[in-house]
Amino acid sequence: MLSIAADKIDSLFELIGSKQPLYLPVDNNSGKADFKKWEKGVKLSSALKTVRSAKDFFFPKTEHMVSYKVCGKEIEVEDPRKDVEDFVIFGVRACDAKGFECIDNVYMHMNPQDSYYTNRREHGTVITLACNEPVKECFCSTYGIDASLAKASGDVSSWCADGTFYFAANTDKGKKFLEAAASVLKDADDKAVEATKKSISEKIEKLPFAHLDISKLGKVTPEQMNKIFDKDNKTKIWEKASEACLGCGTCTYVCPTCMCFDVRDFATGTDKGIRQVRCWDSCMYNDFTQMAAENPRHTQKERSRQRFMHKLVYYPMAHEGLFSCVGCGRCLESCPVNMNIVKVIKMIQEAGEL
Amino acid sequence: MIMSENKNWTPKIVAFCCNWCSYAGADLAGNNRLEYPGNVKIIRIPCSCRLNPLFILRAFQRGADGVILCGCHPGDCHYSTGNYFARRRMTLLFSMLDFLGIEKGRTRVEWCSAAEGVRFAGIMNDFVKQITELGECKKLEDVRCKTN
Amino acid sequence: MQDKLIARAKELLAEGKVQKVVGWKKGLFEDDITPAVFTTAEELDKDFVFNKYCKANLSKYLVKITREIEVAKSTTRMNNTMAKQRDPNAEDKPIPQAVVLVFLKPSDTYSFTQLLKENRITRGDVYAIGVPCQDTLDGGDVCENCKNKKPVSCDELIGIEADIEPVESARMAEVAKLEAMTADERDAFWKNEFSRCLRCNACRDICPACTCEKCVFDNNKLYTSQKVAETNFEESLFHIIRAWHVAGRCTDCGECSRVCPQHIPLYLLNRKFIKDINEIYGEYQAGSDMETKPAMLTFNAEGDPETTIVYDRSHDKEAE
Amino acid sequence: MERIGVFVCHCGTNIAGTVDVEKVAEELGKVDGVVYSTHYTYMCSSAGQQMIEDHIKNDKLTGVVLCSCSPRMHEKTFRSCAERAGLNPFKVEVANIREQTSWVMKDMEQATEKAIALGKAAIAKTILDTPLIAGETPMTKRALVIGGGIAGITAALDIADAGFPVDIVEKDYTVGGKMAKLDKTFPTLDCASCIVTPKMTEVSQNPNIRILSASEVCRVSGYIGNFEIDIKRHPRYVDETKCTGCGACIEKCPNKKVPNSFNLGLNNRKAIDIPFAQAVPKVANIDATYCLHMKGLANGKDNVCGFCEKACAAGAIKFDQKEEIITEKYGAIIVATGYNPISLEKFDEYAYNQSPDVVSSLEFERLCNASGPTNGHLLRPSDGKEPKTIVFVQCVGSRCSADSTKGHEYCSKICCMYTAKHAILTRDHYPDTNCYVFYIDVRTPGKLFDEFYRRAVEQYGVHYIKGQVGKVTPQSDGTLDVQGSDLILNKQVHIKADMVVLAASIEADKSARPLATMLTTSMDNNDFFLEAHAKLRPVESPTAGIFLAGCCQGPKDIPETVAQSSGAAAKAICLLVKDKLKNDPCTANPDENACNGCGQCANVCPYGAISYIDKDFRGPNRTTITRHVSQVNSAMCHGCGACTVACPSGAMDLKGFSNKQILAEVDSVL
Repeated sequence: MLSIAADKIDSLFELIGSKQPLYLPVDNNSGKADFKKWEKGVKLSSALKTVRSAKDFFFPKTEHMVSYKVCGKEIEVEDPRKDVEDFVIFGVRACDAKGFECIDNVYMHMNPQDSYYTNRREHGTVITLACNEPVKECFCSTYGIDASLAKASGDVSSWCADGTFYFAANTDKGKKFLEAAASVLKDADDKAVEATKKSISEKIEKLPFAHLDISKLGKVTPEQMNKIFDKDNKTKIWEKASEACLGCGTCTYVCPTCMCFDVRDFATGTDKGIRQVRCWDSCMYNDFTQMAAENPRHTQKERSRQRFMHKLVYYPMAHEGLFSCVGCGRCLESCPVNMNIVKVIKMIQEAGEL
Repeated sequence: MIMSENKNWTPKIVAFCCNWCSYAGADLAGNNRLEYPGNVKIIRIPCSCRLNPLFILRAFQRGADGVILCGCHPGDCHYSTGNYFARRRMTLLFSMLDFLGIEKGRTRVEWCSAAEGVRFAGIMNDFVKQITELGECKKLEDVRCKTN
Repeated sequence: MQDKLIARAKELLAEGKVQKVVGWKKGLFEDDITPAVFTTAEELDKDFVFNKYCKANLSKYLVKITREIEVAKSTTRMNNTMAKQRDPNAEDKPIPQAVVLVFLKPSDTYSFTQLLKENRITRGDVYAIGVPCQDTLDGGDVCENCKNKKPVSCDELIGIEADIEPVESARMAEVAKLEAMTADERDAFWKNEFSRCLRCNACRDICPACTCEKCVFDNNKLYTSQKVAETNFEESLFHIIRAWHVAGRCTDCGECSRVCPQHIPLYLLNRKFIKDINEIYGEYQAGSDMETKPAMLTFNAEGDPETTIVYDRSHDKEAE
Repeated sequence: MERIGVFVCHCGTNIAGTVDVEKVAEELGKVDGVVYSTHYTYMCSSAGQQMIEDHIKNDKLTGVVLCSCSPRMHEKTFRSCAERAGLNPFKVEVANIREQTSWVMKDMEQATEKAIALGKAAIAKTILDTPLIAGETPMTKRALVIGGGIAGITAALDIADAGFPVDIVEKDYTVGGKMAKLDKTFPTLDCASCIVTPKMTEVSQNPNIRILSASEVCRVSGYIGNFEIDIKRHPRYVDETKCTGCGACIEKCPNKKVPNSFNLGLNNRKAIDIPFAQAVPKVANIDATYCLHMKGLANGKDNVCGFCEKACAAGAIKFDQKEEIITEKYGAIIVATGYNPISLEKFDEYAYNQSPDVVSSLEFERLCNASGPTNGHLLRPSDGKEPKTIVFVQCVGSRCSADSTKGHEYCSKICCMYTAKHAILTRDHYPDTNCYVFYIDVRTPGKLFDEFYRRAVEQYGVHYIKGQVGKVTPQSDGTLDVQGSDLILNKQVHIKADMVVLAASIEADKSARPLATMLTTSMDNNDFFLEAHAKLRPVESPTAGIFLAGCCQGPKDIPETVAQSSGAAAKAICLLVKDKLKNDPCTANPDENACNGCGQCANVCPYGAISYIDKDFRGPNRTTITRHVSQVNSAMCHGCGACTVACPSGAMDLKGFSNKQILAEVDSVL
């Protein structure tokens, strides 16, 4: 285990940040925090969570995929892909780190592989940071995610305890990072870290949603599935869950596991060709799944059902019980109408069925 | 890299002209062989009230450095009231652009009749001069459209 | 107050005057209140709340709910017509009638009126009760400097007077502060604000003035359709056009900035338009009545200044 | 896939002298969608046009781009050329490389570059051009004239003369309007009645004209060529078809105390009466508020009075007559609602309310008129004596400051002249009566007008005082003290007058604004109807098919009114002679699926071309939704595009200048 005094942390950032891009949570002028590229003078935020999750680094809001240009009868194709330079993200929370796993399953571990995503993933070193002060919206423990980082998370796990940052490498990339930072780090025992882990675990146990009942979720039988899609489904969960929904994309855009995108063409000018770009999309939008004839999801009810069912049922069924929700609580904080996945889980619990 | 240092830079200007007065005024400027720079590109619209703010923003996005709207003089609109609406709309839009920090003077409205060929050429020369002084439009550019 | 509202809602439900109630519903914590539709006394007793966290402006929900009511009517009418075509003696099914009760805070009533003015809500389908805004409502600048204290277009008022003098507020102070900056400072200010924008559309989707059947940014038939912004031009474009489309229609309810997950002060854009309209074309409050035409739908041939007024009156420090 | 042909014109050396036409043709030939590109000396020549036609046919072109002179010059030429070759004329666009390029530039390289850019814009626009077909609407060959004054009469006679049926809707019991009330007309001093009453008779005898007196327009729907109008006919309690106008009923009527509105209340009439001897239609009318029988009926008694009924040999009296609404279709409408003098109630300083001897000019006309209350003897209303001193006050309610709450900013135009007339007539008939005129300016532009005014001053000795009257105070001896300022002598003056005549400002008739709302035509701030174009279309309203005559459009004198009326009639006739109306296809076009029904577009339409309909839309799961959506009447739309910008959802677009087209042009020129 390696350590550095909290008041010296800037020297670590300088050491790393001067060699490669280093991103860390920084306070912005709206009173919240966002990941920002390190430069001299940039201070690590004390906020628990950034507004946007760390998925941006691997799955950015928009991404230039390819360009076309017509020259007479010829079409010129430009591929903007090139190797991303190595970069480091510092201060990722356990929930966000788990979120990468959810996206990896789809973009990296399935065929075909998403080369844009994989490229970034391979070059990014993730340094997680334990959550000393989890808040009431946090419910990562429901999914067995450990915010105290007792379980390895990211390439390097880190803790801040008693005015000192502690680091432990989990992967080769992590080891390389610690080696590179060796000059400012010193060896330390794990006593303070263990105490912090314990204190975090105790705090988490006291959170209101530490152990939401998700026993009915994760998988459903075909009969249950039929029932969910039956028009006369009496439970009305989805009507209730969606009645206030505005159909905005806030929840999906702040979510660490939402990974849907749209591909759009942008004409840069008559002669200058077409730029194909992918950008985040949201299943809450009314043009999501829009097809030539119509959109099979007519109302917000179907769209909400899709979102929550995907997170809590469809995704786990396809990925060995892994939920596509990491309990980060961002949607609890950001939803304009305060409708969120915890409320839905509770509704399902109360209704006794989906 | 810094484009404004480019000696060859000349401003790109889009002029939206209403069909009945200003476009005819431009024609008259031509008839009288009154010169104005070729980087003023005129787009014909039926009336100044046809000008959607989107067209202006689109012009800036695609690399225009200045946008000017020319219509009939107040009271002379072919459709009787079109330019009054245009005037209000553009006042509010320009004020908003100013509020967002876009340099004043990149947008302009001028009333020019079909008889004012001299005036039309004068306006265009003046506007080109003004935009040349302001330099390249940076605040409303879309970097994707600047390449190439 | 909460008990009074519940009691009145139950009464109206029991009398059959209304079939649905749009109100605020208890959340997981004290402050995460969700707009909800109640149909029974039990639901009201169980979940209806009215406290200082009931910030949501419910008027926009009426667009959706009254449309449901109208769909039921239209569908029955259509089915009756079709039945008549098959069998001229077919009996008409009765047209289903329904009324929804809504609770509106004074400021919300302006949005409601504006929606009525624009034919987005069928008036007959709504029973509107004006309720006071909770004094401790901590909505920041938007709330503190709210001008719309006098309820309009309500069928009934509870706990609030019909005639409240409009208060003169310092609501334009923040706008004026920005106006006093240099153009470059303003540019930097907004670029920084917009750079955080996620394009989640929360501002648009909560906005009671944004009720287009199809928003220009979603309509793939138009050239404007756009999702997440790729460049800062696109970030600005969305916010300029959105502010433009609600100019003269925005009641200054401030929902856009309240719901912004990135805390972008979008209300400043709307207030800028309001300020300009008031200063150049005369005081106008959207949604204060059903008749007055907003500034951009009318003109004064002689009285309107030329567009150069923008620059003449600009407080820009870079004196030219 | 579009197949565009590009034709670059040299225009002799006009273009080719400055623009490298060969290069333009070559570069544009490379643009996506272009299948043929060429250049030629004179595209507009018959050889050039033949060339275009041949290529349209042989190369199966779907669009044609001309790089030539201004589209204002030859767009029509090239469009008809395309049409001859079987191509929709609206698939032709012109890039202006002469007026906007070769003629305003000297540098060949730059000019060529600009020509290419403009050509590309035209190509981009053409690709997005949709073939447009001009619609046709049938024409109802009948005109409606609203208002039966001299303006309405003139217009109706002209239209009837052209062979079309005309209805005149007049809210009074007789046509003739204000002119029938006048005594003499300036500057010729011929008798107004002698001119207008033959016209009235002509109207009543013209088989093409129907007079609907005591009637008002109460609903308007439809549009040019196809207006549908509801006309409310107020009861006059006399059957128009039976009444012979003999006057027997009037003789027998016992109630003599009914204010005579024709004489502006200066004297009384009977409860049943004919407005004046030459009234058209010459039919009696009963004033229901004064008629004893009618009052009796209201109290449940049916046996009161009824002398008129007994006296009428024709059996025309109809106490039970009811208001009636008739609906008619018209192809064109002429609005001639005229004017009224401003109400003088507000002008306390002139003591109009305090003394009967302070009269308006129109009242003065009646006092001078042989058929008036005094049979043409100028007598003071208070005591019936001849006035020895008369003060005329000009500009009462005219030319007020902008913030005035009482009057109008505009000049009423006719007051200077009729006041000179009044003064001359007075001095002519009563040479020992002194006439004073307080004026701000004397405005006499018009044929023989200034000569007339000078006659008043020089020949008739009328005292003109430049200045305004501050106060008129009735004195105990029955005279009026007129206190005014003489700006030339720069002193206050007091005149002891027997009568004061106020030149009351002309106002649009009160019925004009509600009528304008029904007709969806525009009005100015003074409630005068707005003309389609102040200079070029002064007799047309911006709303197609509606024409303006007389003072409803602004203050005018009689010859101007008559001239405008004939002009309006000519415009209406131009319409009525057509069997069908061809519409310009470049009109606004709403996408009803995206339409919110919010009404923004209709608010800015100067032509009233936008209306809202409730339309059924099919929704998911077999549902129907009736939505309020906007609909553009292409016969009324002129294609300005104001609505397209007002529409927040982008549902409104303009054919021929669509959003996509303009954006594509912007993209191309940059």
